Amino acid sequence: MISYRILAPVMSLCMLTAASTTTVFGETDEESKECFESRKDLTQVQQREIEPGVTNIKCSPTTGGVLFWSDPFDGTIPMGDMPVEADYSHEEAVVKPREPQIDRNKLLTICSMACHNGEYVPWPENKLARPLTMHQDIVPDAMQLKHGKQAIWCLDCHHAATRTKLIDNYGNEISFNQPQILCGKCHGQVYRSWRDGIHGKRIGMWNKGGKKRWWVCTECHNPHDVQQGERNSGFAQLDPEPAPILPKGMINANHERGHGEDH
Amino acid sequence: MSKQNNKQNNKNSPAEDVTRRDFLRKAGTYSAASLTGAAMLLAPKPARATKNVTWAEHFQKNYRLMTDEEKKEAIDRLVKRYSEEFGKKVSVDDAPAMDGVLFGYALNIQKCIGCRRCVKACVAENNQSRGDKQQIEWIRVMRLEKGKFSEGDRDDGGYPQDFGIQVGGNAYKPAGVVLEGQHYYEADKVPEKDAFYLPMQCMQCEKPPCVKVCPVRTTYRDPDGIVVIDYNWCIGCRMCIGACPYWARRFNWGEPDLPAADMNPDTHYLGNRPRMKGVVEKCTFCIQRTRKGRWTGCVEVCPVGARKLGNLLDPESDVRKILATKKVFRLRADLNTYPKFFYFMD
Amino acid sequence: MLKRTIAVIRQWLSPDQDAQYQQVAHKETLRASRRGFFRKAALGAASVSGAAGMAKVVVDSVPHPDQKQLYANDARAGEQELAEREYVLMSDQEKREMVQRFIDSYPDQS
Amino acid sequence: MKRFFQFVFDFLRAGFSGGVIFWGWMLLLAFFIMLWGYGEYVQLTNGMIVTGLNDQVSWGFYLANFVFMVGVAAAAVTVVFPAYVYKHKELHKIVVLGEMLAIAAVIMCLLFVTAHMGRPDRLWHIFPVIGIFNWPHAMLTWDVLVLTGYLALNIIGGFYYLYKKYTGKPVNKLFYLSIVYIAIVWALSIHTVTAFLINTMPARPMWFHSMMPIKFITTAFAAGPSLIIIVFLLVRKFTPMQIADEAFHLLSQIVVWCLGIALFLTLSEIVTELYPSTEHSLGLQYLMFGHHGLDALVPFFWTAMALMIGSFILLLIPRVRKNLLLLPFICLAVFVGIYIEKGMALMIPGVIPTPIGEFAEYFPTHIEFMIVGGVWAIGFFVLTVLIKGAVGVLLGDVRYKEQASHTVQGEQANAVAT
Repeated sequence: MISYRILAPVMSLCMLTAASTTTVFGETDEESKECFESRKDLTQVQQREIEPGVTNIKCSPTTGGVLFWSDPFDGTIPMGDMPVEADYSHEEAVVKPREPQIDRNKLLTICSMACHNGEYVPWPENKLARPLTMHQDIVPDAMQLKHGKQAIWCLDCHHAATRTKLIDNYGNEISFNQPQILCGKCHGQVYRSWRDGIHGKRIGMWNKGGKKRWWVCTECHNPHDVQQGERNSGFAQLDPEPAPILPKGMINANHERGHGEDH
Repeated sequence: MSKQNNKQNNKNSPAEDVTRRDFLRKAGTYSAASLTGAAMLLAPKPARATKNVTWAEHFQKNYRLMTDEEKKEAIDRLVKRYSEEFGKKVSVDDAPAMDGVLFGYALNIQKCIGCRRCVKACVAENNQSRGDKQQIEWIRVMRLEKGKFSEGDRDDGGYPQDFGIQVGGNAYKPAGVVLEGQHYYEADKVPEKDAFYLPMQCMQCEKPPCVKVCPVRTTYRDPDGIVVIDYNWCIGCRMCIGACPYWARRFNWGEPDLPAADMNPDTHYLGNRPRMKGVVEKCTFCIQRTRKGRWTGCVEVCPVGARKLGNLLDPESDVRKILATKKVFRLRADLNTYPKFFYFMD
Repeated sequence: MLKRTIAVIRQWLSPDQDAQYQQVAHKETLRASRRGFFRKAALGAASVSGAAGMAKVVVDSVPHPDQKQLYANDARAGEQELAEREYVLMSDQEKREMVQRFIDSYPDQS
Repeated sequence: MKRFFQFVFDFLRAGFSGGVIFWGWMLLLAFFIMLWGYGEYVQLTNGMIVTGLNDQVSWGFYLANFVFMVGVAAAAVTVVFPAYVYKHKELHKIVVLGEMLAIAAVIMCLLFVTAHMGRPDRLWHIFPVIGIFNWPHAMLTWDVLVLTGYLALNIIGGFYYLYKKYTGKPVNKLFYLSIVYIAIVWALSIHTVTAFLINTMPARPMWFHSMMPIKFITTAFAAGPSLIIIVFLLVRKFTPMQIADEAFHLLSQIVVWCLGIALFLTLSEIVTELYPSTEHSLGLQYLMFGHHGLDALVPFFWTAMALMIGSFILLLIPRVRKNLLLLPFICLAVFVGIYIEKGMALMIPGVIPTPIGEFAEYFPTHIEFMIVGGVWAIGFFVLTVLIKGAVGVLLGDVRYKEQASHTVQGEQANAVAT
């Protein structure tokens, strides 16, 4: 029994390494370009040719951000039901599944299988914060979680037993593909304006009744640090696209820098 | 021009000017050089959209006055020409305005992080000229500094200009929007802590001053509220550039530089079809998309979802909801052009 | 109601006096159980308010978390800045009228 | 009809005849006209990218010259008006020369506008019937109307008078005077409309004030007569045409008063803009003091002011004003000062900063200089020919003879010119 307890995680870890290495090699072999939609590294898209000379996306050569979707609904799944009646119930609403992004290489599945199986790491008894022995790398400030002004902690959102799922207040499982159900529990106002299309982002057809791809919370915000520190913009910093070329006759734009100082 | 010529001459001269002896002696070097030169010549060059303009195209009527047949002829001509020049199947749409639609645009100024992705996406979508010689961008993002004009600074620092006498208090407090910011900011990462950003583009005014000043009515307002330009009718007088209070119009100073590979083949006659030199162009709310029901390029790529487009006649649309519930302002509202581009705050 | 509250307080302050008072006032009509209930209620109320007060003192004495300050400083900074720049916000009426104007003039213009 | 062709032929013959100085002058002009041809060719083939213009500064050197030349064209009225309204005898004799100047100036205006256009090959779009003429909405269509109308009025009026003089028949006073009076009002209209062209755009606050038309007219009536004085002095020197001193005195008086009013208006504008110093004054501030190191226009502005104020003070002194040796140089100073002040110093800060506050500096390229210089050369070329022809007719040297042989006339004209 003891031996099995030790063996299982080791084996899983081997599986994990194998899985990750194969994907890494796979990527290099294809030599395809990977771009990000909104959050760098967490909203990745592969660029590929869909017709001769036409790619599914166009990417910025400088920052790698997606500039153009040939098909805005590429790789999406139906958004699923929402607890409240809203506009989208009359329209086709799709989302891009978050699981492949968060759970690239199926790591989370392995987590559940290997360690967080209730045996190797026992089920936590409550949601209180406690010192973490591992995973400080995943969420660096886990002990002073930026989200929720330190009133919440990992297991308020993450499922204690099923690591591939989130939970709501009642302990029901929520898919990573539908974080809005979880976020909406606290951020009701934002949730409502998101549902109305005022907050957040949708792409596809603007017209009433047209198909829309809805962007879910975690496609733009980092749930572990929504405010993003002192800048408090709600968004992680990105590389900006290059500035426009200076007009003819101008050597630099120094004249517009340093306003206020020389007054 | 002569400079450019000289440059080109210099580039070509090693292959042309060599004497026979030199040629024999340095054959190896030069053959390599000329091979690269030939490669450069053969390499796909930016297509010239006005290479094969026919007389028929040159003498066609103003788009608005064309009959349906004439429109079809004009579009067929363009499809043929563009497809040849860009080496791909180009479609030129002539979709008229949808019934019961009036486009309005809203931008959340608190959300904008100044990443300029909308600017580049617009270029990718709308076939603007790019490159070092002539870069046309329809969207301009301005970086405004926070806190430079705080109340305290004004009181203590006195008059910001060198001349004049400060008479105390807030005598200098400017009224309305002072668009004094950086157009050419180069940040490592955005958003910066001490800045916010103000993107600007064509506001599709209900009473567009640019339309009024056009001497040949090549630019006009379509029923869905989009101000469009018939590029084939524009005489390039640039009155509209002078009249636009939002600096939204751009001019093709030279032949547009549009690489065939990057060309977006999905075009509209009044929108993103390749332009020729000497005509004015501007944002059309991606008419080739919006008239088919799709969101504009800038709305789709904004990584923070700050941009919203909707039908002002539909009370359920995003824009109407924003107008109803948010704090909204317009730039230069005092000029009474009724811009349909709204900035809002949460 | 006020009388009764005062009675409760008196009762809590001096149970003996209270007894006298009660006797005088109500001629031994109050039963022991009822008296006990009042006493309990009084004690409960006092302890609750006391605890609340204590909690308030404790909470107030604790320095504000950084986050709160940050929020005050930064979350409103944008708004404040925008207000200082005096973007002229549209009033509700202005917005309504503008939209109405758009709607009214829709079919006419072209 | 034959008589009319004879007139055209004789007029041109008289215009194109002269001595060494004349041909040297014409050759010099021809050289610049060739440069113009080259510049136009380069600009037409490559687009306006060969100019220093860009989206920030989309109106530049061409339009600056255009605005100035409209003023010069309008200024012909300073000769015509006193001659006919106040029956000024001396000016009456030379009024046709003023009209010739107007013709040359309007031709220059049209060439400048053509050079400014991005697609001159589509110019026909603006013609009524075959194109669309957005009248009365677009101010530019008004400008086209008044300019072509003014050109027509001057050609008809001037050449009608010369033709009658040439044939020796009496002038139909009703016809001629009505043309003259219409032209007087029209001259004011061309400059007013040109002012409206740029001051009806709230997007450009520096131009957006109602003082623009009157300022245009006063500067035009200072710069125009200055040029006329110089031209008339040259005419007096190089042709047997008699122009009385009195005419110059009247013209120099017009110059000094209009210059004074122009300076006053400029001062008013500066005070009005700079006292409150709103963002609407950024253009003027840029012009006068530069903006964070961008100060290409600053020396030009102060030079122009110095020239204008200096010559104004000099012209106020009657003895200086009446000194016909000194006068042309002062007039040149006025002309140059106003050329700067009303040309580049008006056009460029109007578009800088852009409506959204961007500053950019503008430097005309050599192509622009070639074209502008060439158009000036064309203007002087036309003016020389017209004035020589007109002088010939006015002096009676060129006149219609039933059986005259052309050679005799030609020799006569030659004799006259040399």
